[in-house]
Amino acid sequence: MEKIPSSITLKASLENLDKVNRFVHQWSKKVGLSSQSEKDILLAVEEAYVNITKYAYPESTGRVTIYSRIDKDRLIIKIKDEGIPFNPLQFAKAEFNTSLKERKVGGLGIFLMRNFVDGVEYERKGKCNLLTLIKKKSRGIFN
Amino acid sequence: MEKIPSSITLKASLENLDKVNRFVHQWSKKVGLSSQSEKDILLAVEEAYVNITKYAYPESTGRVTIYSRIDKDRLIIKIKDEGIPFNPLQFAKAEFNTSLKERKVGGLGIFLMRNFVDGVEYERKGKCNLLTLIKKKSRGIFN
Amino acid sequence: MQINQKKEGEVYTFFLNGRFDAHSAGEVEEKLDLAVSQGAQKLLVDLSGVEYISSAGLRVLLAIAKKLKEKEGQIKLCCLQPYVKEVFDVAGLTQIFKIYGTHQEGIDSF
Amino acid sequence: MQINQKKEGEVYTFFLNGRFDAHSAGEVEEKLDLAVSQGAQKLLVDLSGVEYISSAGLRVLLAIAKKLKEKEGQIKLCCLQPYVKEVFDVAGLTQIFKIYGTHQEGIDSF
Ligand SMILES: Nc1ncnc2c1ncn2[C@@H]1O[C@H](COP(=O)(O)OP(=O)(O)O)[C@@H](O)[C@H]1O
Ligand SMILES: Nc1ncnc2c1ncn2[C@@H]1O[C@H](COP(=O)(O)OP(=O)(O)O)[C@@H](O)[C@H]1O
Repeated sequence: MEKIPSSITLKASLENLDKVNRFVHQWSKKVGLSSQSEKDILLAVEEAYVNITKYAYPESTGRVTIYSRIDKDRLIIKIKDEGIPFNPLQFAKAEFNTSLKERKVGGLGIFLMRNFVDGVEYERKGKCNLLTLIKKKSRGIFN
Repeated sequence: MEKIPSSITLKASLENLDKVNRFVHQWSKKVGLSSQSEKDILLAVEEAYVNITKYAYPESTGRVTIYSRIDKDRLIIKIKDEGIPFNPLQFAKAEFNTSLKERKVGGLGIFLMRNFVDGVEYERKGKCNLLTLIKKKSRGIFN
Repeated sequence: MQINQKKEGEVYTFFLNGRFDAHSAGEVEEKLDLAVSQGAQKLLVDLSGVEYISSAGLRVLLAIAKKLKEKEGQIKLCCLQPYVKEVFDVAGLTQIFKIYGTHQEGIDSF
Repeated sequence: MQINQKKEGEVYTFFLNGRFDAHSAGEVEEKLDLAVSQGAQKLLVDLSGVEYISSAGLRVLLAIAKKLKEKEGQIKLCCLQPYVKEVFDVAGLTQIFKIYGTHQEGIDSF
């Protein structure tokens, strides 16, 4: 079996989303995530990654490193960038209007990211943002 | 100096909130949390604890155990109950109306809890809910 | 929680002092409810002595705001400490409550 | 992402097949925008072939919905797979979009 790297470093660009997905997919298979759990973590990582490509490096393009490891029955993904400090856990104001007219088209990414994982942590370390996303093998709360 | 226990087990009732606060306060002092960070973690723990007293044991009163430990410059609090399975990270719908009339009086607790910590994890372990709340010493993202 | 009350003209001010949490929310609600049931229409809650508020406190203020709205009364807040202000912000309540910097501004606004 | 188009009466159906993510959102938006700019008023997006959607996909659908609303047109959705349905739910979009179980119901609803 092909050995999966424990991290990948990429230029933070939308074109590389496929590589990110493949990396997360391989790790999901290795941990044995249910197909639902795999989608959950793919979604969370996509949202975080896409935001880095859009917002973290306003002046230039920077790099992203994604680390993966297994902790018992959980997949742990860490996403590191050197962009502007941004803590997605803080100060998320939720104002989702139910009228189409008032509703903004954006502002859903971080909200979805946080709602589809079993754990999330943010840390500013030196000049890096370090986001940890945790997903259990199976979503059923009895497993 | 008085030794702080690494966990406390209590009857899940509102009267015990003071004990919970004292426990979290002592650990905050031990880690050296800033006064802002201490409030953040007190808030998050209060929301989680009060919800357990209100919702986790619909038929009887149960127990709650709160564990505390230090991980570098972070305080890690784990809250365990044996109540009905409830994952506060999943499926939180945010519909905060800005009109007083439409706005519900409740539904803020979990939202606040999640927004004032640096990390949150949920796990159903056997017949227990295990919620982890993580708070950094200082909130400033450059520290 | 220490709760002091003062009537200036038609405005009933409540000075709260202490932690406005799940523990104290009940007392505050009782005092405010009593005033409303006795006909108070203009309530000002002075939060200068409150350095901590949790969702239980917010719930009380929202519930009173709703009751007063039905009776065409109003609740206003003043003197929020920075941390309390932040909790209001995150909860999306700064758009819902009228909030004043000083006690006098609060009084004058009615 | 494979995008097929079909016109039935006045209804333009778009059959999406694949992952509706940040990668494919651009293409989908182009196709839908083109139809709208050419005067389509009734759009049905058939999501039976979509097993994954992220906020980028939701953003496209919301943007088109807004454009159509201005022109007094409407976008409707049908055949959401369970996972996609869940994402809509969590995002609070099931109240905003008209969503139908089958393609035919979608067509008939216009
Ligand atoms: N990595 C990041 N660096 C800086 N700002 C960010 C980052 N991610 C998100 N943001 C900010 O948070 C906002 C909300 O992000 P999100 O919920 O993904 O919705 P959207 O991207 O549609 O606005 C963004 O508009 C942006 O201002
Ligand atoms: N520990 C728990 N066990 C079961 N259900 C819970 C628990 N905590 C919260 N809930 C549910 O989630 C809802 C939202 O909780 P919260 O955000 O704290 O607001 P509120 O308590 O004001 O409704 C509650 O109304 C309750 O239905």
